[in-house]
Amino acid sequence: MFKKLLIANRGEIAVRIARACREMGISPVAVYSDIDRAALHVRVADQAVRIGTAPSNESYLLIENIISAAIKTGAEAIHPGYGFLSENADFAEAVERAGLVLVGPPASAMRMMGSKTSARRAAQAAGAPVVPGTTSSVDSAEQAQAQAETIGYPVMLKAASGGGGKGMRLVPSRQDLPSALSLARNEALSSFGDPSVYIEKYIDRPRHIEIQLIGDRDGKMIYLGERECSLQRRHQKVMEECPSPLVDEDLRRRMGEAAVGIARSAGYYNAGTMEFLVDSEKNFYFLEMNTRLQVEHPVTEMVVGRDLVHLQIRVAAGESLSFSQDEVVMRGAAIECRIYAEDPSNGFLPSPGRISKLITPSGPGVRDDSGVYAGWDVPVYYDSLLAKLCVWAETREEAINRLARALGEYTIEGIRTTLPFFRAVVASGEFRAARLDTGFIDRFWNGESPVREGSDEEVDVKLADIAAIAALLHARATVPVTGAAPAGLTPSNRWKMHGRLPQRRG
Amino acid sequence: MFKKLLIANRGEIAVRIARACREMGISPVAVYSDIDRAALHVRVADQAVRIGTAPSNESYLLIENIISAAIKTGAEAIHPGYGFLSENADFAEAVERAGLVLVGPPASAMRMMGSKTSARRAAQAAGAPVVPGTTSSVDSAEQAQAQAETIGYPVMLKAASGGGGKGMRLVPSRQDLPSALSLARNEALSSFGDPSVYIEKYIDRPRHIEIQLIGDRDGKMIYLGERECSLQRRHQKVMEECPSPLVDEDLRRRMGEAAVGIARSAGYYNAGTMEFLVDSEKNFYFLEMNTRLQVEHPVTEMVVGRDLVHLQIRVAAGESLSFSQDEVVMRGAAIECRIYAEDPSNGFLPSPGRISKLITPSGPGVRDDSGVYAGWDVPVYYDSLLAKLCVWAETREEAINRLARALGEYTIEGIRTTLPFFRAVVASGEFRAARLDTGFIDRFWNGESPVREGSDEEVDVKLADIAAIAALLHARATVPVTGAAPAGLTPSNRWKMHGRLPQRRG
Amino acid sequence: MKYEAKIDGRQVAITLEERDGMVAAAIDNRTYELKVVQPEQGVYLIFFGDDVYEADVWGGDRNRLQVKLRGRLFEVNIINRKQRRAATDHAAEGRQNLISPMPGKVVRVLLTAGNEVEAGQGVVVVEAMKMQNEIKSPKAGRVVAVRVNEGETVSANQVLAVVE
Amino acid sequence: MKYEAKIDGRQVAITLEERDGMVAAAIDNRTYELKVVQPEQGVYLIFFGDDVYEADVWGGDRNRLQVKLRGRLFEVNIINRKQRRAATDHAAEGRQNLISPMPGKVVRVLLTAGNEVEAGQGVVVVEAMKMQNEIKSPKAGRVVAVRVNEGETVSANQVLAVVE
Repeated sequence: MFKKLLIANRGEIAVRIARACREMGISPVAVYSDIDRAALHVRVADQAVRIGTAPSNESYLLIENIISAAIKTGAEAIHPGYGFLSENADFAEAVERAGLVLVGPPASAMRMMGSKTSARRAAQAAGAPVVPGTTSSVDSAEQAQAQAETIGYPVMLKAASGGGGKGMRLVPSRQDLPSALSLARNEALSSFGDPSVYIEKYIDRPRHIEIQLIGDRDGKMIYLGERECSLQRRHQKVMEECPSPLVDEDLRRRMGEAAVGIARSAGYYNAGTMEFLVDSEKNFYFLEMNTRLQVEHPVTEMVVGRDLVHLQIRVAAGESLSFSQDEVVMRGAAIECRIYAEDPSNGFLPSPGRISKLITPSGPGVRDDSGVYAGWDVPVYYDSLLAKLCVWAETREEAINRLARALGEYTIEGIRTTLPFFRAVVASGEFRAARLDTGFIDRFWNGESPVREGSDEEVDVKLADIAAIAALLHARATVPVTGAAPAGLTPSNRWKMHGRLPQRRG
Repeated sequence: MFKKLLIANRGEIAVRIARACREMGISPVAVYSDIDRAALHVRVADQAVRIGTAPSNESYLLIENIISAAIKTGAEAIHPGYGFLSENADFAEAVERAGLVLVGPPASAMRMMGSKTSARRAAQAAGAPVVPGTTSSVDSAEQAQAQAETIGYPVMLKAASGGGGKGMRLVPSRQDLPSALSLARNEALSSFGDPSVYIEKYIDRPRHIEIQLIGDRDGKMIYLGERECSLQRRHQKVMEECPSPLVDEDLRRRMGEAAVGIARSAGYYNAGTMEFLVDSEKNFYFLEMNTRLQVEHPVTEMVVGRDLVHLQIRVAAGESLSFSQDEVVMRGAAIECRIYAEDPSNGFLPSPGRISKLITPSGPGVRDDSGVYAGWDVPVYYDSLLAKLCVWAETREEAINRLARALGEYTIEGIRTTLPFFRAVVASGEFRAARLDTGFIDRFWNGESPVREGSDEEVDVKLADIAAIAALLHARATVPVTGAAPAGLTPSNRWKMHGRLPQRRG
Repeated sequence: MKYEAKIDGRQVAITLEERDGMVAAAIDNRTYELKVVQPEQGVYLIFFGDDVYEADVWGGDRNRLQVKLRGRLFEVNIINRKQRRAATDHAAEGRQNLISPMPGKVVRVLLTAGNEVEAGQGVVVVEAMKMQNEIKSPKAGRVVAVRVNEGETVSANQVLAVVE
Repeated sequence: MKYEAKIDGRQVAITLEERDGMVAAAIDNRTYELKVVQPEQGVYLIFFGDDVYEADVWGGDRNRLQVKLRGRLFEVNIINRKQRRAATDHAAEGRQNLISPMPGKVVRVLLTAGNEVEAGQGVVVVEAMKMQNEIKSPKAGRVVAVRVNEGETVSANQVLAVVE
């Protein structure tokens, strides 16, 4: 096993990988940009190397700096996390050339499956169904319009090197194509260093379901169930489940075997995810492969009871998988919420800034994977994901109830987050009934608040009154009001204000 | 199902039950003593009723006040947690008389199994092996000495109504008996309102293993595996595991069936625990039954994947158990650490006071059940349990590694806690090798620090140096030193001190 | 003392007094007798009869306080006389500034001074946290001025353009 | 500046200087060039070459600072000249106070003034957090005075008895 591992990432995933390293007796090495000097992923590391300035193309995307950080510290392996260089085959090759081990697939498989266009060709060759669309990137608006004409509107534009909704646009009709293409290419370039975009048929109200794979270097490839990722906004996943409420044993086996078949034909090993669209008749179409760990991997871990990052590192170190497909047992249901620094009451606009208070939920069946802390200034330069809240329970219904409880406990102050949005989602009848599709959120959230399903008027008024009183007490205690008594609450003997946190001396 | 439930407890278990209520759509009602007005269990409730002053015999032990709080708020059921009134049959009867439901066993079974002496008789009658000892309480030192003579020293004194190590004393020889009896009777009276104490043969290096039971009112009784509770200090459990490293399938089945047999013969239902001593030849002896939820129930929940508090409440509401003995599947390994407000570097003396900072671990496989918060003043009046840290992993070894990781993350400042003690335990070879018995801690911990097993001298010196430098920086920044420059660190432009948490205005 | 406040946009009149360690409040015609303890900075544990409410309040600006209560988030503005006047002014027609709601980098300027603009039409694209956000005109009219250039870094609340 | 400190009881001499935003320290003969950032109150993120150490320091009293570092707890005392003298006095023989290490309630007084006492023998039993704790004599000798009664509430560091 490795003694030292460099984590070529930041935020929650870097912290999550560092935790795995600690648990495996491996010393974690962090890399950081100037603005991340006091970031949580640096605080939890044994060593930390500065690799550049804040913009990611001047730090976290600099292959050379990351590899020299690994060599300098004596790290034997590099875990790329997700995003940044995780699906960059040049990086994978550079790591290998430097005599280091990448915790991920071989560069060849990454190259084949990492580009969505060649992955589509590979899936077709392996006999898996694919969504109709172009198998190469489109460069001009004219070319795109011609292609879209044959596929039929609406179409999707997708970044060939992409993921996470970046560089992705829904195009309802011909006249929308030029501006959408331009935006998508810009985003793709800025996010992945590659402006290539391709076109796909848009499937109405599809389910987005993916299969988790893990394979060792001896050719053993196992599927670890599926994840339901249909709840998306701006084509970015916001909430994921395992198992999918739609998938039964038979569909799981068919999708799992298709996924294993595609991965095998690409000579794939380590962790990877095969994404499928599933239509209302339970037909599934290969969408793309993510040749890395997924953001939403914890829901699988909770249900199958195996640690994917541990497995990734073991496989990368040359160990064989110690279990067989038959030994993969799914138990209960898990749900993940991605807590973004975005303001759901204002069109989900980014909300960077200082976190003034942070209370994370805990107790039975709750897992929080966070990359931030109270006092941290969330930078404007990177993805807005702050933390992932995951819950597990015996059934989907109980998991939703637990999630509602945990979301109620979760407190992030100082910046706006998607917590209020998730609280509304778990209270919604449509979500509870598992009427999920990728259009759910646009129907459910009007840009400022949930489309109301009816609520108890009397309770609402009382709660609002108490909220107003609390706000007034706070305002009186902290900001003097023109014309108001300057003091805050006058403590009485019996009901005095319970002591505030004492200030440190000095 | 109940709409409203009163929780007749405080601290972590009250919070844990309130969480279950929220998850089940039940409104949780708290009770509190004057000193607990701002306690966490009040903060998480929908309603809260003051039931008296700080000493527990003037509040949490007052049956009448608790029942009138339930009636006043319209609660339909009462969950007693553990400790306090949880094993008090008079309370159980009073609850029933008031037309309320106790989340627990019937008073009759509680009475039979709750007294250790009558429970021993019941177990003997059900054909289960018991530890040699008296079946009735001893009142005078002379009587006790006579009984001990026939059993043979060393003997144990145990409170008949007891639990949690209170009123329990190891007596090595005849002359130690009078003072030990007096202390044990005092503690028993103060903790349980009953000074009765009985004598039992002391089994050398025994394993303390218990079987978790759950039964419904239709007579279905199921065992949910065992817990290893051998790590004790002052006869109080400090660390528990599920499964026990000692127990194989056969022993589990035999102990489980014995436990079910005893409980059935007592007409028991709801959750309960049958405690056994297991000697080095894997002979097991019935020790006592806890007719309530155990502190350490989470390790069972994590391994069997079922929520014991949910089950308790469902059974109390008259629901039948929805699963069979065959459907109980154990997966992986879980370990619990009881974080007490005690100073391990000073003989585990109690350490009440204000918690100035609290960082709880999270991430994969970690569960924290806490009853405190940053700013809370831990009172001197109650048990010193602050929180329970539990971890789950695929194997015991991985669980220990994860526990070490989580203990490293856990930070409680302002008071002393048992965290440093647990960090030493998980690093010890004896613990890793599962050489557990109830004498482990006395051998392992010399009263101030672990009995060292050897460590890396050079690393230790470097860490100590860094610690001293950090302390000095802190002291310079917060307390001026005679003769030293008054200022703290002078921030430079590039490596300036990263911003502290801003104070709220006002 | 008398106050006016907006709770999630709904305006109310509040009277609040303390006596004998109790808080007496009236909101419109609803009255409350409360006991309050403060377990932490910014946290108010409010006892109302047998009910207990934990309210977590943040936002240094009294015009936009966030209150978390029973797992719900309320936005409360405490209004004083000056703000009432300002609020009236704000509703006025005429020139309006196009404000960047967050810090970021201008990646594209879509319209220039003199262009006609429709309500909701994008004027400037600001990238922040790897997202490109079209900052849209609040009204139909004409772009009077664009105050930023492509590639420029902007701060929160910076004026990007003026429309009338 | 020069300091003396005890780390887990081991005494060291420390020199610490800041220049150009770096911290230069020497402990006995070991030298350290460090960069330090402070992510939170009381937390020091210390960069030493490629190594990074997060140290969490607490304890208002500089005589007993707790430092959590890499999952280990160190106790550090910063010593100044006055304390050095006091430390010398402390080692002196003679009368010693029996101190309650925590607040609690006296449940039993085991010895009275005039009784002989052995080192480690219990003198008073103090109950706190539901535990009965025998407070033991630090030395063999004689009980000079018992300062508390059964049933009495005591605070931390209160003198329970005097032995000589």
